[in-house]
Amino acid sequence: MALDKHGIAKRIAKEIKNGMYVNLGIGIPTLVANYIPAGIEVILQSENGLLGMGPFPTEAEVDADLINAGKQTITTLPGSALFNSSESFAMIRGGHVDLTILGAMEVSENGDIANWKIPGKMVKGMGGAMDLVASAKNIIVAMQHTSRDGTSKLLKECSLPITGVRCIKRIVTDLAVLEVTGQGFKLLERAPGVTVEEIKQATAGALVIEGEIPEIEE
Amino acid sequence: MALDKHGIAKRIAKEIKNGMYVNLGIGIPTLVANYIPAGIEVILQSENGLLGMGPFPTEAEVDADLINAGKQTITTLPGSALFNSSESFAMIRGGHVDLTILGAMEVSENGDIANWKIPGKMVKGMGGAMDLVASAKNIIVAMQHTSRDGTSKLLKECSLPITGVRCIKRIVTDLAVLEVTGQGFKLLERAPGVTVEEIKQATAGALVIEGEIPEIEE
Amino acid sequence: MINKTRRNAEEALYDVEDGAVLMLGGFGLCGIPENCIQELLHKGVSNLTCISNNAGVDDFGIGLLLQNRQVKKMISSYVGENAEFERQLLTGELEVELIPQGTLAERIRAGGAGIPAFFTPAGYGTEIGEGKESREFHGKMYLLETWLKADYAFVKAWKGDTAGNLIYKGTARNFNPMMAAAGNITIAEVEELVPAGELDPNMIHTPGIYVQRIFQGVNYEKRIEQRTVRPD
Amino acid sequence: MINKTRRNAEEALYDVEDGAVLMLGGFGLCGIPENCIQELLHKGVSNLTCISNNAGVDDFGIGLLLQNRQVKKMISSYVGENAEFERQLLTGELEVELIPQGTLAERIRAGGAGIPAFFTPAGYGTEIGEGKESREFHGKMYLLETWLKADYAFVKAWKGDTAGNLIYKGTARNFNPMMAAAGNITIAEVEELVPAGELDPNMIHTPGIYVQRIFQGVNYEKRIEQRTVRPD
Repeated sequence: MALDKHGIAKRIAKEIKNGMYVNLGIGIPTLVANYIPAGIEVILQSENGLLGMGPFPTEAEVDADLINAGKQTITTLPGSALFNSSESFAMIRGGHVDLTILGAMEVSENGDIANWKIPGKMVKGMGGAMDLVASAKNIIVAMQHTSRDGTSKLLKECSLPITGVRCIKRIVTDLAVLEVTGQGFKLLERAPGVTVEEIKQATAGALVIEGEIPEIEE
Repeated sequence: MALDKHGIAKRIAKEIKNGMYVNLGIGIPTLVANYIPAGIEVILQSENGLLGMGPFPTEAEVDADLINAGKQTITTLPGSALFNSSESFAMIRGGHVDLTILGAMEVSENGDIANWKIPGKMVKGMGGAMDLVASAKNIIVAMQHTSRDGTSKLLKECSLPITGVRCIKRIVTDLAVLEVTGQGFKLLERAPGVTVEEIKQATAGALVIEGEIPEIEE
Repeated sequence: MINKTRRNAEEALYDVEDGAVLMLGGFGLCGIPENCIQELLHKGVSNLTCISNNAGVDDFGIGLLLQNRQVKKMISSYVGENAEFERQLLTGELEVELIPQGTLAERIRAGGAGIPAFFTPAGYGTEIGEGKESREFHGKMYLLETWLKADYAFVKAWKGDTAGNLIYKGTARNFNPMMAAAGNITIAEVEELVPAGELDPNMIHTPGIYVQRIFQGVNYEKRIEQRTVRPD
Repeated sequence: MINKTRRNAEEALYDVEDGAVLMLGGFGLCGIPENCIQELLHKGVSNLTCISNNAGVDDFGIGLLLQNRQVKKMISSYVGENAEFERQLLTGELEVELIPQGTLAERIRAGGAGIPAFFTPAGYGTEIGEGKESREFHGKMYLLETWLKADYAFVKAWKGDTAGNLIYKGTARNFNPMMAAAGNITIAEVEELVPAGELDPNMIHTPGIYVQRIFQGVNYEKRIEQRTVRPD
C-alpha cells in the first residue's frame, strides 16, 4: 500500500543522524520533526533567522515576533540562536546546514527539481527554495510519485520551470525511496506491498533496478 | 612659520562638521580628536570594531578587550556600538564613514597616495589603509610637505608603491592646505608666515595658485 | 552623540516623494515597519518601488499600499497570500521582480557593504540565471549578482537609542539589519526609544551609523499570519 | 542540543596535523585564542599556514609559533612589532601574503558564507591588484577577490554554551566571528562555558552551527600592546 504523508515523513526521519542541522520545508517536510527517532537530536534551522526551532507555543507563549519560515508561531529551545536573513543564508550557502528536506512538483533523472512555478498560474515566488537546493550539502525530496491523474512526477526532464539543477540525491515518495545516480533513479526501497512493476509504471524517467528491492521498514 | 604636528591637527579639525562619523589614522590624525571645536560632535570609528571611541581609560578602567586600531587601550561612550571586522569594513566600504583622516609618505598631483611600503625596508603591511583610501567618501591627508632632506612629498607621480589611486582630495601639511584638482595641487591656504614661493619650492608636482592665498587662521 | 530622534512617523518621513525606491523590513508580517507604512498611506505617495521579502496580506502591511495603488513595482522573494496583489499583477498594473530569498538578502547586504557584485549558486541553470554572467569555481556553477540600494530604508526594531543603535527581538530581525545599511536615508521605528548609553554596546544589532532618523512607534498590531499553538 | 564540549585545548586540538591551514582570531593581541596557541606549541605541529590579521609579538600570540619555527606561511594585513618574524622573512624561512584588512575580513566572511568571489575597491591600481580581474561598476574600479577557508579556525570568545553559541566582549570580537564560519573544523575557547539555555538567543554573536568543539580556556594573560591611560 502506498505511504500516506505521515509514512513519507516517517521514512525520511530515518535518514537523520544525531547532531544534524536540518532545514525543513513546508508541507510533508514539516511533519518529519514528529518522527525523529528517540535518542536522535537534530537542530532545526528556519531560514527566517532561527537555529534551534522548538515546538509550537502554548496559548500563553504565543509571540508575534517569533515565527518560522512558514509564518507559524513557534518557540525557541535551550541553545537556540537568532540572526538576520543574510546570516541565515550564509549558513545555508556556506554548507553549514547538514540536510535540507523539501517538497517537489517534479524531479528529473539527473537531479533537477521543479517546485516553484506553474506557467499560467499565479506565481508566488521561490522564497528560499533556490538558495536551499543550490547550496545544501544533502537534500531529500518528499513528494508524491504521481499526480492525481497518474502522471509521473519523476521524469526524464522536468516540464515545469526548474528550481535547481542536478542537486537532488534522494527522493522519498508514497511508493518508493530512490537515489539519483548517473544512470537515473535507482530504486532503493518500495512501500509495503507496492511492486517493482507498479513503481516502474509510475516512473517516467529511467529507473534503475538492481537485485532484490526491500520494502520500507516500519 | 611651518605648523607643527599639533598645528596640522588643529587645522584639520576645522574640516569636521557636526555629527560626522570619522576614522582617524595613527600619528597626526589621532591628535585631531584633541582639537574638535566646542559644539561639534563627532563619532569616531575604529576599524577593529568600534563606533563611538572614547578617551583613554583611567588606570582603573583599563580593559585588555577594548583597544583601538593602534592597539591602544580606549573606552566606549554612551551610544557606542561594537561589531566584527567584516561589519567594520562594510561601514567603510559602503561609504557610511563621512571622513577619513590619515597620514601619507607621498601624494601625487592626481590624488594617488603612498603610505604603506618602502621597497628594501621591512614591509609591515597595509592594515586597513587600502580599504580606507579606496572607499572613503572624503579623505584628508595629514603629512609633512617635504622629507627631512627637503625632498618634496607632493609629487607629479608617487615614487613609492601606492596605497590607492586618485582618492585624495585634500591635504594639510606643515606648510599649506591644498586641494587635489584635475590640474594639480591647488593651494588654498598657507601656514602663517610661509610664502607662496616657499610652498612652490617645496612642491614637486604641479601647484595651482589662483589669486591671494590666505594664511591659515588660528 | 548626535540625537537622531524624530517625534513620529510624519516627521521622520517628511521628504519621501513619489517614485521613491524603498526597502521595508520584515518577513511575512513579522518585524514590519507598521508606523512607516501607515504614514506612507497617509502621505499618499505613489509610483513606489518596494523592496521587501514579502508583500503583506490584503489588509495589512505592504498589502495596504497595494490596495491604495501606491506601488509601481515589488522586488520580493515570495508574494503569496494577497488577492489584490494577484489582481494588479494579472492586469499589468503592478510590476514584480522575484529574487531568491538568500540572493535578495545578500544583494541588500552588498548594497550596504559597498560590494557591487558577488557570485552565488542560487538560481544557476534556472530562468533566474537568464542573461546573467555565470562562472565556475571549484567545480560548481555560480551567478554574478549585483548590489541593491534604496532611497529610503524603513526598519522596525525592538529597542533603539537616540544615536540610532538598534536591537531586534526574535525572528523580527530578518531583513531589517541589512536594509538599515542599504538605505540612503534609513528610518528606524522602535517599540522603545531610550537615551544613548542605555543599550549595551556589545549587544547592538544595527550600529547607529546606518540610521539617519529614529522614532518610537505607536499602536503596534503585530498581526500573526499563522497562529499555531499546542495544548498547554 | 548536542554537547560540543571538550575538556581542554589538548582534547579539542587532538587531530591538528603538520601542514594544516589555520585561522586564528584576534586583532593585535586582543581576542586571540591563547589556549589554542599554547596547545599548538605543545603539539609542535609544523609547516602551518596561519591566516590571522596580525602575527603577534616576539614572545606572545602567534609570535610564539614563529619562534618555534612552526609556521610556513602567514596571511595577514599587518605584521609589525615582531623581530623574529622579520628575521625569518628576510632569510626566506617564512612566506608572507599581505592582504588589505577589509579584504581579508570579507574574504573570510565569504568563505563561511559560500560566496566564492566578490568585487571590492581596496587595492585597485596598486600592486595588490596585479594579476587580478578588475571591473568597473557605476564609474568606479573594483578587484575580484576570492573566498578564504581553513582546515581549522581557532576563535576566542567571552562566553559560550555547550551548543557552541558564542558571545564576544569589546573589540575582542574582531575577526573571530567570520573565522568561526570559515573553518572546516572550528574550535572555540571561551572564558566562561555555560549550559545551553543560559545565553539569550537574541544576543548570540556566533550561532553554534559554526562551532564544532568548545572548551573553557585557562590562565588568560590578555597582554596589552599599548597601555595608554589618562589621569584619574
